[in-house]
Amino acid sequence: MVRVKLWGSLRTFADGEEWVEVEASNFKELLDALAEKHPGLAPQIKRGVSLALDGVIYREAWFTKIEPENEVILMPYMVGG
Amino acid sequence: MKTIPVATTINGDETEFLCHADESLLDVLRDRLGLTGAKEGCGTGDCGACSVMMNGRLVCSCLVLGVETEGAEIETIEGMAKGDTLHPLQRVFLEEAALQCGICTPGILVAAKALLEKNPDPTDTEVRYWLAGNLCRCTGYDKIIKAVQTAAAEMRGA
Amino acid sequence: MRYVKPESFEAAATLLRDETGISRILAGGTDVLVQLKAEMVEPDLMVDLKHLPGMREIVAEDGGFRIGAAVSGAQLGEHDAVKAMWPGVVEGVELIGSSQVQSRATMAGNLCTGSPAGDAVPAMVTAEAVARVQGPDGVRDVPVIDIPTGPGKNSLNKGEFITSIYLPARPAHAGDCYLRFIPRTEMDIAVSSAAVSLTLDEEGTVTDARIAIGAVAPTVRLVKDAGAALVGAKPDDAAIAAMVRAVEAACSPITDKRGTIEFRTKTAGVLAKRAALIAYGRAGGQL
Amino acid sequence: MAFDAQPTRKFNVVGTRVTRPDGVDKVTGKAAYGADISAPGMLHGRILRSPHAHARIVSIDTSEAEKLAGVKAVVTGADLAMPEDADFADVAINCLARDKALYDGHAVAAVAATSKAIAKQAIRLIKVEYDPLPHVTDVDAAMKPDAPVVQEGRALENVPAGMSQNVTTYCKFGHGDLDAGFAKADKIIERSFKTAATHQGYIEPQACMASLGNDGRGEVWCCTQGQYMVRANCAAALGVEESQLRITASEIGGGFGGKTSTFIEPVALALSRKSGKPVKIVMTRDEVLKATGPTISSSMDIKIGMTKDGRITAARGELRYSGGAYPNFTVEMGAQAAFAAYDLEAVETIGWNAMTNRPKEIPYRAPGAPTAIYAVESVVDELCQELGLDPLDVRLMNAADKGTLSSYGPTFNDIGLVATLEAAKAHPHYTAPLSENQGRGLSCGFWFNFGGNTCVSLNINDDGTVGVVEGNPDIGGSRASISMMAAEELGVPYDKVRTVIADTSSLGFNDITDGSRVTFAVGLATIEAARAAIKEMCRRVAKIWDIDEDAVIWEDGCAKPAGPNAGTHPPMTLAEIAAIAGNTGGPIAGHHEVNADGAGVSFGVHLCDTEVDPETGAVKILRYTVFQDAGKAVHPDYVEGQMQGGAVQGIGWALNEEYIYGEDGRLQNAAFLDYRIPVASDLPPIETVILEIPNPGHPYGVRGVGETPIVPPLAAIANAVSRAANVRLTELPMSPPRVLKAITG
Repeated sequence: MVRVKLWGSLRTFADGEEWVEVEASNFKELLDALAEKHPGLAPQIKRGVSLALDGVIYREAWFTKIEPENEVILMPYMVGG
Repeated sequence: MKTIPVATTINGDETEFLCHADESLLDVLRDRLGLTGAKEGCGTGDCGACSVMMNGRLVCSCLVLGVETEGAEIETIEGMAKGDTLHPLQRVFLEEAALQCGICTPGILVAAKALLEKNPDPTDTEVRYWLAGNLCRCTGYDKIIKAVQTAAAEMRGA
Repeated sequence: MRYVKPESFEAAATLLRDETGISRILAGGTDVLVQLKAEMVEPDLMVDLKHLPGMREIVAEDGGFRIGAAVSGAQLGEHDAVKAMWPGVVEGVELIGSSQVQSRATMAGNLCTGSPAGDAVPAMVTAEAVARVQGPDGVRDVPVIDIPTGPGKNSLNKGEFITSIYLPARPAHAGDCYLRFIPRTEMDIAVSSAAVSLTLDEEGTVTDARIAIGAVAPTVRLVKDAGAALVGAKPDDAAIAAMVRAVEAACSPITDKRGTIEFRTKTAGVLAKRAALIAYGRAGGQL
Repeated sequence: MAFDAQPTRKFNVVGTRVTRPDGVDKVTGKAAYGADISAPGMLHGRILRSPHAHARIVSIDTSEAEKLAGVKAVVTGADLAMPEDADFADVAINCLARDKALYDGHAVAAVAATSKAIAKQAIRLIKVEYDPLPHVTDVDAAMKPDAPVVQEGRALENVPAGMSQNVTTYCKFGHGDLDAGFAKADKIIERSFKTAATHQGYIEPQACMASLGNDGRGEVWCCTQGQYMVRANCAAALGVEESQLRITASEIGGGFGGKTSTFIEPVALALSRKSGKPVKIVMTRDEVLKATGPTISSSMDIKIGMTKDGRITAARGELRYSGGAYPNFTVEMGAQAAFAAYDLEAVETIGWNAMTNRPKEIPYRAPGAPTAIYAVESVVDELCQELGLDPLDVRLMNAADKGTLSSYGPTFNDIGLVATLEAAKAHPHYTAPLSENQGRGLSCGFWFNFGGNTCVSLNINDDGTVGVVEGNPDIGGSRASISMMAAEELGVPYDKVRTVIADTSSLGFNDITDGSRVTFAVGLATIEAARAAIKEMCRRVAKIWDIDEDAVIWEDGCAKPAGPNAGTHPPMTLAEIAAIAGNTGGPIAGHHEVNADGAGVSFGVHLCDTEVDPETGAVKILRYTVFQDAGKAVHPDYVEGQMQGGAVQGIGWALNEEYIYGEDGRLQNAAFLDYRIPVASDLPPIETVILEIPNPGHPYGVRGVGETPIVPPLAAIANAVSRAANVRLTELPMSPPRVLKAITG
């Protein structure tokens, strides 16, 4: 199991929880598990999310490995100038 | 509208062209003569990217009619280097990284050359005010001012 | 559009009078070409007068100077004698636009274009400059202050144009100054402006004062009350305060993208104060 | 992708100040930008734009224009496809309006003619019947439930019910107990701020030349921050396949984010398809300001509590951004960035986006961050003033550092903020004397930085030189830094490497030049491509020497035997290996494709001295110093250039730049005359201090530097003005009328 932190406005779609636990070993599995457990998160996941893994931001990479001891934070997908 | 024949001198070469009465010198240079070094950033004299020399004076070529250049001497960025030898301003701009995107660079070089011909030893403030009509959005002007001063010092010594 | 370079002033006047479409005179071109680009105007006839005799000359005349209508700001700025006599007029002309625009812009064009914010105009007004106007029926001299009649408008009749501007001789112990306020340090249209021309007596008392303000009314305004407030004394705090009150009272600006009524009024007073003190110093006065 | 260990290597090329490869062309006028090329038989395109802020388009009659001699094609929105994807559809509708004109300047129709003059005339012959609708241009007004609705049905699922349909985005970030935090504060300040929309202000207007045949094959030459992005937008808008479009990026005359979208290329392609000729479109400055993307306008509330010794106990921010007539997510980035510089026990940031009748927002350098951080840093500064505390000490006391739970969620690892603040504190600028009417301000800045999709191909030429092919337009010297990294890795001199920017048919996909990503991500891919080429060269040499591949190492630009067991072989140089490549197995190349992560966030600190004229409200910048962590400065000149240029854009934003709308909803200052970007005489020298705290996510420690520098100036100047004139301005720009009004009351 990995614990993933949702940002404030996503929590409405996860029963108000800040941290959600799902079974996942990489980014893709995490997103799939989240969308399955909390279907309200699916539209945002489809639009795009980034993943911060121990402080390093990954924008897209599905197969980024996630270990149970990692700090896993969901972030919106971001663009720059 | 019929075109009008105009005979002028550009970068020392006698040049004849046809243009409409309402065409700017900038349009003539770029569209009719293939001299695209002068850029159109605004077309209203606010950015200086189209700077050229006309009869020894610095002008925005967007604010000059092509027909006005009959008998005139025009100098553009294309005439600044002599053969394969860059003008000191051009060389120092490269050495000191005084350009980023480079779109304002031709206009700034032409304007800076005009300044140094008039005032070979300007203060930083004089350089800044002289170049106030040449907008640059990339550099914050710092390296441009420094490069003009380096080139000026070199030219005074030469 | 037809582009014509007439052979004489008379021919130009006739040509302009007889034109049935829209005509424009090309001096520096720094306004008219911008209007063309912005599609604000599409002239049928463009008359270039720069080549005609005297248009690009500055000549001494009766103790003053006659400045051809096509003399550029840069050319005027290089003329030490005019600069020494009317520094305020020259600094006004030199503030028009960038180095590039200075190579082309003219004081006559700045006057005829009719902008209340024209930088050349207030100091010409305080210098009591006179425009020589060529028309189909001959030549007349018109005080500069009577040329602009409102934003974008002037008093010239069809077929008329300015051929030169005369800056009169300046009395001893006199000095002038022009200041404007712009948001940046360059490249802006004046949000407010003031020109002051002072004449002093031997002791430094102001004997004559003319104050003009720009960008705070439909035309540049000569503020007689403001001038009167300075006459008869040195420009001490009380005199300056009275002058500033008169300037502020004469302002009737608009609020637009460049400034508010309050801001324009307040800064016009501040600029008049600062210009008066500079002009006083230039006239040899010491506070 | 595994990250390299913290690099401690000694560099030979990286860190030097070499001459850029495109330099001579740029100082002689030869460099070809968007508007600089022509084609035989080319037509001139021109676009008709809405004079209304908001209007239903009842009908468009193009018949008179079509009849004009010299007119070869007229197109309207009906000539573009309607992509299913909402983002592509927004781009297409922004290129040519459909049922509604959404802002003053929205494109409605376009013509292609044999001359510019005829195109201009033809535009006037197009008759558009408009039904004007109520409009809204202010973000607070747009959020009111009864506001005119810009577009219907665009709100995301998380926007609470009952709000105006203009509200499209809602977000919330943060952690901790706010009430408890504020209860611990000795002083709480709550302020509201507004900022005007600003434009990237690149000097080169958008320009393109496009050709599309009835066989569906097309070519586009254009100035853009991303040729692959243009390809995708054009393919969607024209309904053609991406493989059939070849997009070539010209030299680019500035972008700053503004050229990360598409405005004219699909229109030119549609005109070309209809006319059968190449079509060139060059925007005017008026069009650039009216119809390309400015940044957001904002309205913000910030509340911060502090103990009397300077510890922040709680912080809350609410951001209301408007990104113009289309939904966008810039506020999410602003809300995440707002408090990033601080180590906070309790923090909450809420963000809203509301649509207005303004042009579609396009990212501008660190999109979303400058305004949010301006508001936060203003309130922090005011607390310092109220409590009599040194503003730099307070920032140091509260600075985010390794281990800090960031305001946007993750725990920071290595970041350079404390070192940057300490550098500012130690700098002579911080203690230099000031005179009357002068004040010093400071602000922290932050940006995320990105990596992204990147392809690089690196070719070893038979004469021992190296060609690098990359896919990101060079906006400020990146070809130099890419060549430097290739030279460094290969051990060859810089001048043996030439880097070129590929068209879309010559290299795989690359993300746009954005997010300060190019030196980081393209650099990383270049280093990896070089390593691949090195591996192949070592393999070839192993064959020649008849030893094991692993027994050959690469050092100083040569293959060498690795240790005594490899035998004694004289080193072989890259040139020697290249010369016989045909004999050893064929041409040698390396390539690397990656979606790079690990860009590493970036912090900066700016110090600014101003003088305020108490009688006119004019603000003069007297001295300005930028401190920033660059990880590793590959080409220090261009790192400094980014820091200086960003700072000056921020100065413009702070003092004079603004989109001014009239009561009629029309833009009043669509020219450089009244859209006032800083000119040379407005500015002092911009001093720079580069810190190098290596980014573990890059082989050389590189961090993106391009965006962070625009963030701090807004508050640095506001704070300096506050200390110079004893007034606290809460609205940008701090133009002279506003400053004077604040002073005189």
